Amino acid sequence: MAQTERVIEMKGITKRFGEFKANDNINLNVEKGEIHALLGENGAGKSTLMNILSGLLEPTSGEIYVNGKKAKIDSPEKANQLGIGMVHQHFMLVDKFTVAENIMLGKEKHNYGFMDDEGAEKDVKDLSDRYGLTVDPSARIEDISVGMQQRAEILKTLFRGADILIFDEPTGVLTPQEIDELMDIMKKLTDEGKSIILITHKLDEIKKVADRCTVIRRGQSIDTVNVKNTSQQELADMMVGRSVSFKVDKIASVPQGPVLEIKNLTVKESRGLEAVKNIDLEVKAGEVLGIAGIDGNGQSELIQAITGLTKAESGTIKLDGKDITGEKPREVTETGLGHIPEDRHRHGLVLPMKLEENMTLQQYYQKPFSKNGLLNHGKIKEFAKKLIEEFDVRTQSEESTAASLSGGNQQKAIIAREISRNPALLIAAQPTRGLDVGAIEYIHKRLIEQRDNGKAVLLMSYELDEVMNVSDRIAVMYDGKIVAIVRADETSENELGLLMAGVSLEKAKKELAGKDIKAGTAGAAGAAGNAENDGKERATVANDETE
Amino acid sequence: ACSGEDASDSSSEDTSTEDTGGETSESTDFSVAMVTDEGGVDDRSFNQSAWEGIEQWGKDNNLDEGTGYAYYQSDDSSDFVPNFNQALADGYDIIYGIGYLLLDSVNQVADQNPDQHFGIVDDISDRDNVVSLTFKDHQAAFLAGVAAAETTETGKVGFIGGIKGQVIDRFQTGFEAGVAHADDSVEVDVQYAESFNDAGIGQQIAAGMFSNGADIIYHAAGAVGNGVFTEARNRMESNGDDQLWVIGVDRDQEEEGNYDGGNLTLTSTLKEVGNAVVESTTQAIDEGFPGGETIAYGLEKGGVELVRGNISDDVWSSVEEARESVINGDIEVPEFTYSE
Amino acid sequence: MDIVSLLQLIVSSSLVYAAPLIFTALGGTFSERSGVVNIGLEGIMVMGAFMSAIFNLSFYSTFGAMTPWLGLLAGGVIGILFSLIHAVATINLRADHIVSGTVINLAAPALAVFLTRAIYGAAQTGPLARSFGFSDIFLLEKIPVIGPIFFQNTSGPAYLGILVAIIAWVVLFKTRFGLRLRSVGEHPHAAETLGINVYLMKYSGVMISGFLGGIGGAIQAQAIHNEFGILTVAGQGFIAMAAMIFGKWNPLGAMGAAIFFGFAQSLARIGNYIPIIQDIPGVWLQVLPYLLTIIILVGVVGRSTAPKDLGNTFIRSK
Amino acid sequence: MLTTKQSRLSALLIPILSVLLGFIFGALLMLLFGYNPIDAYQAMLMGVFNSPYFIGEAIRQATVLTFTGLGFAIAFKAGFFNIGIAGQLLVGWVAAIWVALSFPDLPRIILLTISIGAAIVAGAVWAGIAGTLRAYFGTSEVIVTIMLNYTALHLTNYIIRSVLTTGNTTDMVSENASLSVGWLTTLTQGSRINMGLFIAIIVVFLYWLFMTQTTAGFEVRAVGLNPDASTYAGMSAKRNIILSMLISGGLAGLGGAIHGLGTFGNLFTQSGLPSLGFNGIAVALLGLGNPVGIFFSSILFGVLDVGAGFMPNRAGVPDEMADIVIAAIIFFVGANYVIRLVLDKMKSNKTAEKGGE
Ligand SMILES: Nc1ncnc2c1ncn2[C@@H]1O[C@H](COP(=O)(O)OP(=O)(O)OP(=O)(O)O)[C@@H](O)[C@H]1O
Ligand SMILES: Nc1ncnc2c1ncn2[C@@H]1O[C@H](COP(=O)(O)OP(=O)(O)OP(=O)(O)O)[C@@H](O)[C@H]1O
Ligand SMILES: [Mg+2]
Ligand SMILES: [Mg+2]
Repeated sequence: MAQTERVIEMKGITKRFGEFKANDNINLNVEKGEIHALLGENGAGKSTLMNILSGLLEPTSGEIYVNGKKAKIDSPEKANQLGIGMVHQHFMLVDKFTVAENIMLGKEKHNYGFMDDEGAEKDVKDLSDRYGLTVDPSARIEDISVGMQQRAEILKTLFRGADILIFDEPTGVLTPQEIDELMDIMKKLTDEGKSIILITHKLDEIKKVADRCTVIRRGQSIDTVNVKNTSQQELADMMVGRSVSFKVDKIASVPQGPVLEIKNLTVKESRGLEAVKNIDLEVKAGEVLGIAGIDGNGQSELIQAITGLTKAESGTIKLDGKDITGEKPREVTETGLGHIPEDRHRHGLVLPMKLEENMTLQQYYQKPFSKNGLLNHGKIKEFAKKLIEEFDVRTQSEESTAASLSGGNQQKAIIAREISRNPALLIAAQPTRGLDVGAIEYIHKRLIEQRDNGKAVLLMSYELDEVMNVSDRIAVMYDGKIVAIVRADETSENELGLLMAGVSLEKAKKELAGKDIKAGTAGAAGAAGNAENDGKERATVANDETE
Repeated sequence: ACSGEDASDSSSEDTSTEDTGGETSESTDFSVAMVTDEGGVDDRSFNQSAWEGIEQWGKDNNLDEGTGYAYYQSDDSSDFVPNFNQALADGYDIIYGIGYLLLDSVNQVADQNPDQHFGIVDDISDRDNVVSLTFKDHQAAFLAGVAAAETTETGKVGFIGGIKGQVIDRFQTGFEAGVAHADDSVEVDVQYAESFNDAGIGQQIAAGMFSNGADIIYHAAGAVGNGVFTEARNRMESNGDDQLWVIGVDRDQEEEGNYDGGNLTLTSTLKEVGNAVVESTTQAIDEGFPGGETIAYGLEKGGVELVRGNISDDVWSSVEEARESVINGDIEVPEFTYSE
Repeated sequence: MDIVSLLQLIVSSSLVYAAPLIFTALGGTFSERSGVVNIGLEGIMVMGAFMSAIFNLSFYSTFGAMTPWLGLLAGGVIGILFSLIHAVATINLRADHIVSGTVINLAAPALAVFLTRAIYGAAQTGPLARSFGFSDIFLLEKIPVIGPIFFQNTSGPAYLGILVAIIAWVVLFKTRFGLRLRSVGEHPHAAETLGINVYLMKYSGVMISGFLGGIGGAIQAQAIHNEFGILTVAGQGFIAMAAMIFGKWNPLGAMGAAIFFGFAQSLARIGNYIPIIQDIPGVWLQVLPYLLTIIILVGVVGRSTAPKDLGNTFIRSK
Repeated sequence: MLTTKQSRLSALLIPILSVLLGFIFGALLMLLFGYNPIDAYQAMLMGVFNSPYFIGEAIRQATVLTFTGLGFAIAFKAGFFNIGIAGQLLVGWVAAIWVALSFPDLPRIILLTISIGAAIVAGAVWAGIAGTLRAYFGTSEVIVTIMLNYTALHLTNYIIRSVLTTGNTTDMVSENASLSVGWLTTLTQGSRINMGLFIAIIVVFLYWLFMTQTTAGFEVRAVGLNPDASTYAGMSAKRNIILSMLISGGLAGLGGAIHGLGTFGNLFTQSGLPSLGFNGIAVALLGLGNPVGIFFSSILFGVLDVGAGFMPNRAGVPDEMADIVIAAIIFFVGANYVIRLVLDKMKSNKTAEKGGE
């Protein structure tokens, strides 16, 4: 490694937003052919640093060297020219355009200004074949899976001849299978001599693919370490700045009577196809039921039907003994449902409204927040302040807009709102997407606490880690059906992976028994598994309470 | 002021101002103002005609604009009453409201200011301090009808009204009566645009009428008429063999009728609001204010008129004949058909 | 009236009415495809009508029969200049698009009449020197039956509009420029990261809308009103905006909607010569174009989706 | 606390500076064309403020604009562009006059209540059509309200001629349907200022109360800002779309009643849509959507509108100038980002100076 060349050298980068220093004298070196991880808590300044490198932001001070030469990267265009490409955390894709159009945009293939669609699609096809990044060049972005969208994003940078690729939290939106594919792709790219900077909160991913890791804390670079010689524990400690060694204890659950009873439920999705097919499901008080499955197997529709956002085609849903089939969201909520939606910006919050208003979004019309249709602003404020305190939501004030909070804190606000109503059933859909370890652990703790208080929790997540750690029982969905319900402490990621791929339970058990666990990466199912790291080594961090 | 020339030119040779000019040139202490309707003072219609009359009268009497004579422009119907009050504050002796739209406003300020003299054009007020100046538009329209009926080759003529109502109804009634008087086999195709603004609608209606065989259209529809002229012009320019005509309204619309190869404005009916306003002013100065009276200006008083335009000699003599009959009362031109 | 002349009448009077709307709706399409809402179309039309009238009166002696066609350019150019106010306000000064459009609509009639007074001493220009007249469409007019109905003695500007609509469709959906323009209306930040000059694209969209809207106004003045005054453009800009939405922000759709609107108006005015329609009471015929538009929109067209980033202010990261 | 006070100050400062800049822009334009801006503004302002009558008229105009402005604002807050205020005002006007003419002898309080009530209902229904189509079919409210504007115009003219009278102008309503208030009329020397002013003040208060203090207003705001999240939180987006359009149209209809009964006392055929509708958009924008702000910007518009009438005769300046000034003011309101930027810069310079000392 000593003889490798430095492709990127960022020296003393400082970036101020007003008074606030998002990056404070950060140094970062990336070598040719390596995967360099960037680790840090939410808001540590990772995205900011990478936006500077990709020409979207201008540093307040500091220097950047690309391939040994000093560079002034003042536009994304310039970054492109220098061979730097970024795959953004929130995809930068035009939904209505085709994959090929998105990839070509700005460097279009054309004859005298007229688009050469066929030529473009062929070029994209060639490129995708070369790197094994399967995409359908003529498909529209809005019609394809998140994984394919991401591959399109990667192709976009490769198409521009990028040698240095930046991935900002690429796995947050992917299914286990897709994550595995991505890891392979990254490896392949570095084999071709490209360098990769990988931002992620998932330590296991760093361990798996990265060569070196730079840790950033509160805008400062703490250290750059060799991943091979550093344990996940050590990485987590460095990231948070103190020793974090404990894990939330989960006592065995004491399930009681059923809170949610679903019988013969069939739900159609927006295009009229059956997305949930004749499902039976029961969630008991005092248990966390996890729903595992690859995105698009009916999980979202199932939740929408329970919450009253979509009408069930047939079947019945009972909540706390009351038939809520066909009821409106409000009736369902009042019957005893809390709901942490998948997309917090779109469904969870009214971003331009005050935090205090968001905190009472489900209760503003009830006493004591209002009486005879008139709001009681004092009570609302009081309530919001209490929740902010209790759930440690970091904000300037309860009058700040929800938009001004960081993603993690926005999520905490939603969780505070939903848990505080003490619902009989709490549905948590992807509750920790994009959050750092500290925040994740905090949220998991609250979910389990809810369970321990005798409430039912329905957890939907695409991350097997999460499902396995938090749930008591796991229902696996495949093609709109529940293919199996297993106990979390009796299953393995590999078994779940097979189930998620549609393999029946007996078959999966047979297959796993017959094979060495370590080899279990066959097919789609194996994607979910990570044998070297079977979930036990997870670094678990207490809620970050400093300052 | 029987000649139908462009009003601004005709003012220098205006005969009616001569009548008053000599006698009243000393009375510089008398002042006159007018309040326009939404069309504004240069609407090339009755507001403009009224203003040109007043302006000429003021100049003839050596008055200054702003003290001796003035106009107050209304952009909106809610401006009417404030404009009257502004004129009142500025101290004019007679304040005219131009157009029937101002009737209610005139009545209102007349009640509040019983000692002030007002005038209303095109409608009748029953207040004692208001003189009402009405126009026998139906008489001019009658002559237009005669001219149209005598000129048509197809036996079909058209009438396009703006927004339906009493005032335009008078035009329609007179025109239809004129046509029937001259030749009762001639059909009249009557349509309303329900707009005074949208020339596009005027053009569409005119296209329909022409295609349906009419060769002369009389419009009483303000700016909608522009579209009527446009359609006629387009047709004449693409096929000049079949002569089409348009009859203008309120002022001489000869200019609008110019096309490559001639002029298609057959004639125009005039409404000499300027004459009427000046006449009633003169009467007020000479004989006292004719408060509470209604003065109807018809052909006989030069209040309405039909210009010669492009009317052929033969037809013109029929028109002259009809005019005589109307003036001496042999023909009673009906005013309204409105009954439903 | 025989069926052929009735059809010819309906076609030509639909097109006459539609011509200004086609251009203006196309203009709106470009602006909104680049993400800038343009309710200022009405004001832009006013300025286009005003300028073309001045041009027509001033240059007839120089250009003769070509004058109205060149007048379109004059209207288009002033439209561009006026639309720059909207562009600067919404793109650089981060004004709300509705606010800025309202400014255009308030300022244009006042300014145009103010200037007309300054130049002509009256609130209207008086008849123009030369209007468009009818056109026969080259060669197509010779086709039997179809020729007389569609291509003889008809509105030249409308056919130009149809041609421009096709060109606009090609530009928007088949060229590099169009792709970039649309990308800016859908996801400007994505476009920015790919090195596309977002501001330039948005300026282009707004300025094209100024150009086409100005032409729309110029047609209104030179093909229909034959003068400029405060009544020359009275609501056509809003109808054009409706046509743009009706046409789902697609140039061909916008054109179709504009022609549909001309057709509905024509049906209402010519209805008296058509059996059955004859018997419908007048007031219903008058409101027919408007109600028909609503009904078709609800029943047939359904919901239309605007460009995703429409109406938002693009703020460059830095 | 300090920050909210400061932001409140700058919220005031922006319209004020915009108005100033608008006047300055108008002055420059006048100079360019050889007019004397001082004379023009003097004529405008003195014309109004030197006479109780014209103050009364300006307030009367402002009263109606308050309703149309609030009407536009509430739809805007809920995420809709109600371009149909003019048509809704017109149907309100028709309804008020129709009812007033139909029952001329009812006691004043009852007659006024049902006339105004009818106007509110009429305006609400007219806008409600657009709201309902939007809620259930996703039909663009922009198109529907534009189309309904013209429909209202034609229907109004038809009703006047064929139902209410045979001419172009209806009879005057009876004394019992008059909105005039004796002492106000006397105070303003006979202007048409009327009890609409008090209704406007009450409505401004109710609007504020509704939007900030009620659960229904909370829902309207939330749905306007994020319909998806609001649906998740159990609010009905459909209901709120329709509700906000109903209120919007109801306010416009109320404006129509005040205009019809207060300004004119009758109804007449219209050749175009009332400009009060479109000016309501401008008023709402200048008032930054705040009810009190809308009230004051209505007054400014009233003064400019009535004062403009004095410019041609007293200063020789065409009254179109007033509209240009209004447009310029709205422009600066819209471009307040720049004003803010300059203000911030001045502020930070100041604090820097202070810090240096
Ligand atoms: N445009 C901006 N203006 C002001 N502050 C900003 C801006 N962008 C980022 N920040 C602040 O800078 C800090 C670093 O943000 P950044 O997005 O780089 O964090 P991150 O490490 O990527 O976090 P995450 O893990 O959540 O993605 C945050 O505190 C954020 O609030
Ligand atoms: N223009 C800005 N002004 C102030 N703060 C900003 C600005 N832009 C972004 N931020 C802040 O930057 C932080 C990071 O933003 P970002 O969108 O990356 O959120 P995040 O924490 O990464 O959440 P998520 O991962 O869910 O997207 C947030 O705290 C946000 O408030
Ligand atoms: Mg980030
Ligand atoms: Mg993040």
